[in-house]
Amino acid sequence: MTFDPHQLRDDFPILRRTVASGQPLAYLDNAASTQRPQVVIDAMSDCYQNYYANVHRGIHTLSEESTAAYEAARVTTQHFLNARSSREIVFTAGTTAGINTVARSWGHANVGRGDVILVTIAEHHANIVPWHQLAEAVGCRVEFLPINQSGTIDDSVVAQALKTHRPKLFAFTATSNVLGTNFPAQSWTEMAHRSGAAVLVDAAQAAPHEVIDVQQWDADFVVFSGHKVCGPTGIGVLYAKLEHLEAMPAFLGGGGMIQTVTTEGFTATEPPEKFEAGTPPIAEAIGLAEALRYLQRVGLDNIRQHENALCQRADQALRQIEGVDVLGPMPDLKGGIVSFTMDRIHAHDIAQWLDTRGVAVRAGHHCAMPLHDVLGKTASARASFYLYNTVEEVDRFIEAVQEVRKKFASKGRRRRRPPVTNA
Amino acid sequence: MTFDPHQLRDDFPILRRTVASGQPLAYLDNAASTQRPQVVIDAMSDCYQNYYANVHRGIHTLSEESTAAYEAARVTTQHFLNARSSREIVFTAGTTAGINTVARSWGHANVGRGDVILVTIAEHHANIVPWHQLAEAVGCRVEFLPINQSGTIDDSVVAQALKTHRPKLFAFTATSNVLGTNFPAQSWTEMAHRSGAAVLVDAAQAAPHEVIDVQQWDADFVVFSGHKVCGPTGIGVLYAKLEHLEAMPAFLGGGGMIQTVTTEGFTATEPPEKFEAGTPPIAEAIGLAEALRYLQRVGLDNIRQHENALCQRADQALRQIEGVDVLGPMPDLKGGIVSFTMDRIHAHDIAQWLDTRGVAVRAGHHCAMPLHDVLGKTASARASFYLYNTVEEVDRFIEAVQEVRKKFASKGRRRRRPPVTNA
Amino acid sequence: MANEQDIYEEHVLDHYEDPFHRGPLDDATHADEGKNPLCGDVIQIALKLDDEGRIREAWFEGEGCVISQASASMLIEKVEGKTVDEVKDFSAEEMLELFGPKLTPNRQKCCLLSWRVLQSALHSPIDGEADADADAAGGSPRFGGPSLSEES
Amino acid sequence: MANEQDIYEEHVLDHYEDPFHRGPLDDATHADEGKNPLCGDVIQIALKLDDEGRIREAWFEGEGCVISQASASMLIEKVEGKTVDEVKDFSAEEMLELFGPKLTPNRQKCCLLSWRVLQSALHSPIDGEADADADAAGGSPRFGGPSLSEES
Ligand SMILES: Cc1ncc(COP(=O)(O)O)c(C=O)c1O
Ligand SMILES: Cc1ncc(COP(=O)(O)O)c(C=O)c1O
Repeated sequence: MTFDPHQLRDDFPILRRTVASGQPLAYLDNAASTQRPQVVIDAMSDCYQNYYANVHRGIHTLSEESTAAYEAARVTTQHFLNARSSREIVFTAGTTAGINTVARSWGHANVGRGDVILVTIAEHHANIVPWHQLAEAVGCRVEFLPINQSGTIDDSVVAQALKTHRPKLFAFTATSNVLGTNFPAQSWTEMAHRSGAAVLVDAAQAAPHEVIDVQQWDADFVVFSGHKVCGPTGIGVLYAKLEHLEAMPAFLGGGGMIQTVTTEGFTATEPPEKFEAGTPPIAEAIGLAEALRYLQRVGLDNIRQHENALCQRADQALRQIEGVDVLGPMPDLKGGIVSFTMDRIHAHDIAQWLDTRGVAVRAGHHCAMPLHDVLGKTASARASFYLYNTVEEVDRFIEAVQEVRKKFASKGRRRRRPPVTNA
Repeated sequence: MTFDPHQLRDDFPILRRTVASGQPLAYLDNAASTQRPQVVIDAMSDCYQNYYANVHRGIHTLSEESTAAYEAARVTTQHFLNARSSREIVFTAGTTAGINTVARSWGHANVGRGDVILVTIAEHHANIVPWHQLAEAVGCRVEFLPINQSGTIDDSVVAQALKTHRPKLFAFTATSNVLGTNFPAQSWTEMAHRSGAAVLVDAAQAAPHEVIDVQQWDADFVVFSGHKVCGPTGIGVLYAKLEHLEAMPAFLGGGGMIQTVTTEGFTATEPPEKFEAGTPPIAEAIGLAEALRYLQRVGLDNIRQHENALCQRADQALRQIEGVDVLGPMPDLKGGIVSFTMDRIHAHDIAQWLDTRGVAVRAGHHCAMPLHDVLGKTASARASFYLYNTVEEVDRFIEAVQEVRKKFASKGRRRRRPPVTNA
Repeated sequence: MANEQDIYEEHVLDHYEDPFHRGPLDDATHADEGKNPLCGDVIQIALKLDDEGRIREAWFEGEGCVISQASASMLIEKVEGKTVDEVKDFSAEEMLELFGPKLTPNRQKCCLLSWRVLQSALHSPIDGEADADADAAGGSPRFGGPSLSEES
Repeated sequence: MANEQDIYEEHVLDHYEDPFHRGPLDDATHADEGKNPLCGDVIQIALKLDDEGRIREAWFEGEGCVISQASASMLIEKVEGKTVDEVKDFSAEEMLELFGPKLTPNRQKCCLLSWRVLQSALHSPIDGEADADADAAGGSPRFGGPSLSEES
């Protein structure tokens, strides 16, 4: 299958629309959330229209069928990550829910006063706040790896921090959602394991764009979200090594995660159900599996290459615009994300103006306040690419940014006196 | 609008199908999960096809549109429950997630060693296990209100328990998912408040079937699930009085629930966002709002009346079948749920046989093991009705139960000798 | 999908009503018990092994659905006289075949309950600790399909 | 939906580039500061109230997007000379009207930031505690639309 983004666009109904200003949509906000191909929407509709029932628990035809589809989605996810067993796949509400599960269950059981959780300064709040909460609860500390001038982190800095802090857990993102930097999941995991730390990889920005092999990474925990891989909202995946899931105490309590309940107490069942209390996101799991199959058909290597080409083009053009400061490393060290600021122009004004041109980008701190603090920025604008974006869209983006400069440049404007009122 | 279940059935595509045996589907498993009308499926597809983006956080057209739709869903839910403010509506992953949020956030902040959480013996595991977990964490006790012979609980028993235990929280279901018993949410809440207890009402089985007015109930917390009100999986609602949401510590940590994050710590934002860490179930909220509007168009009073008529018919007919034991109170005291057992025939064999006749019922402990323990049953079969069920379906159900008796009655059968093998 | 009408074929109901070796075994050398939380099925199996590792006698007791009880009867009838190694080699697939009617994944759990208990009973001598390798396997062997979670 | 091109009409950019009373106010009697976590906008407002409860002087400082800064300039220009009661009566809707171009809900937060800060500044005398009724209202008045949560 040859990779043609123009052709792939046909799979995504939303890409045909125009925005408020009447311009055709150029959706460059994929790091916040991706769009869905019709096959994913259809898979969920099909479930609801043809075989939906609650899972696991019934023996009538519909329940058997939906249970089979739900469990097949687990197996699809297992294969997507190359996990050893489908029992290592826990469906959660999203990346955030997954990390919180690890913090509350594994964290409370394994981390104590004075222990250290090591993260990078480039983490999304989802991989910071749960550790702050753990610190509040058990008295551990959260230590942050700094980034260097070029927006990356040297292995030697990681090695030194592992040696100094002897962390219980090293939790890092495989791809920064602001800088786009790819951190080396496999080698950092190996380093961490050698120093005795467990490893959580936040793959929210990696899963959409690269082949993940959790056995090769060897990380203890890997999390990602459905809505960032062309799948539905309301679902995410927590991969954990089976030995962890078996040893960890249950997190949320309720139906589905128990073996027995009495008036005196309860016993938890086996993973993965142990961590799936309540009616799970059934249609969402089925939609997610369809999305993963779609990405595999298109080919994650193709996607990565394509995005990188777009990123290169955008990066180079942006650097030529006066007053633009591109954050993070050069394109060869990052995924399809370009964040930037413009001298004396607020990121939100950039995004707002781009919207008039049909170009959808994010602006703000992108849930990465500590990173923006060290970069000395309150906010940045971010364009993020995906399989359906085109060279033409990148060019429209660049053109609109050039307009921004002209529009907001100081022109010696004078405020007009207000009309005199008689009040 | 006159209420006609035959006509309403046309709204639900799945009801046209047949089951494995070739018989047309009679879906009587509504207490486990309901089906969705096409308008709900369409509302979600429409979101994904026409205006989806991540919410709250972007200023481009799609993000503005999906934020507006997401917040409109919150307002629809507010009105459905007659809450004072949409800020009292927290979208969660389901009833189970809602109760766990209260247990972990409000519970950890307000309940201590020796304190009591009062529940009924008829609770779903979702309203038992989180309190057992709280007990483990903080040293409180969970006390259970017993049911009487007729499957209800006298007010005097509630009053006595409130006096004896002085619970911090009284958590009860508005409708038992096994017995069908309706517990009086408003008067029990008043009694509990007078004795100084906060109140959580599990409305998972009430919200689909009756008009709920949280201001009239005056309960502190009310929870329900999307998938039981013709809405999608992956979403539920936690209503809490604003004063509680403001005072409660945050639960899950991540993006969206913070005001600021630094390397040192974080501050939480205002409710409801404070309790919606991470990308929320966006399409699901939009689907849920459509489902609530659908139910309101049909009329919850109509639904309740209709179900009760079906329940009466089923109840009466079942009681005439030899060996059948109907659990719970007489139909006038309950919602559209009939659970029963048959002498010497396992509930799963009943359900399996009924499936051959196209009749989908549940069998098991229905996530209510403590209740089955006091009833002296390991499992029961349950038929539960909804707006699209018909008198004809009830009759098919009864006929199939009669067949079960014949099929599994002792007939003096003899095991045949196995063929002699030469191994 | 299986046609469930066939599940309750006469052969199955015969075993249900007239089970093989249902009852206690006083001089058992090995025994174990298991539950299927899905149905609340319970099966106890008691074995008398001789010195050559052969099952001289096998009995079961239990409560539950037709499938769990009838399949237990079939299994017990089948394994009497077999060696421990032969029983260990007897796979979940063979158990499902022995039962006969095709089962949906949920009902397979009912059918495999006695098979699961038999496998762990082999590792559970009556006065003594469980074998090391049974412990390593988490007490009971695993099989495919959704795991044994509860229903609602 | 608003046509965003209009948001940046000349009138707005004029206020942005040549703001009214942007700077410190040395002898302020009331002051407060507020943030819009959505944009990272910051606005400080300092007031000098006279004995009759009239705003003699109003100044603002801040940083942020065009909308937050231009709207602050417009508001400060508008309220100088008004009484405290008049300012309290000045609603969020009137603020949006004063700004002019129609704003989407998210950008309304930017526009209403200075209005919010002004309202709370009225309750924040410079040497003294915040008024009781401001405390009761949670420090700052609420307005419609999605609350001020962060973005990503
Ligand atoms: C009374 C009651 N409470 C709680 C639940 C749990 O709801 P969910 O599985 O949607 O979290 C259910 C349904 O299973 C229920 O019937
Ligand atoms: C790196 C990273 N981690 C975590 C998250 C949180 O994901 P979610 O909001 O789906 O829980 C995001 C996306 O917002 C992200 O980019």
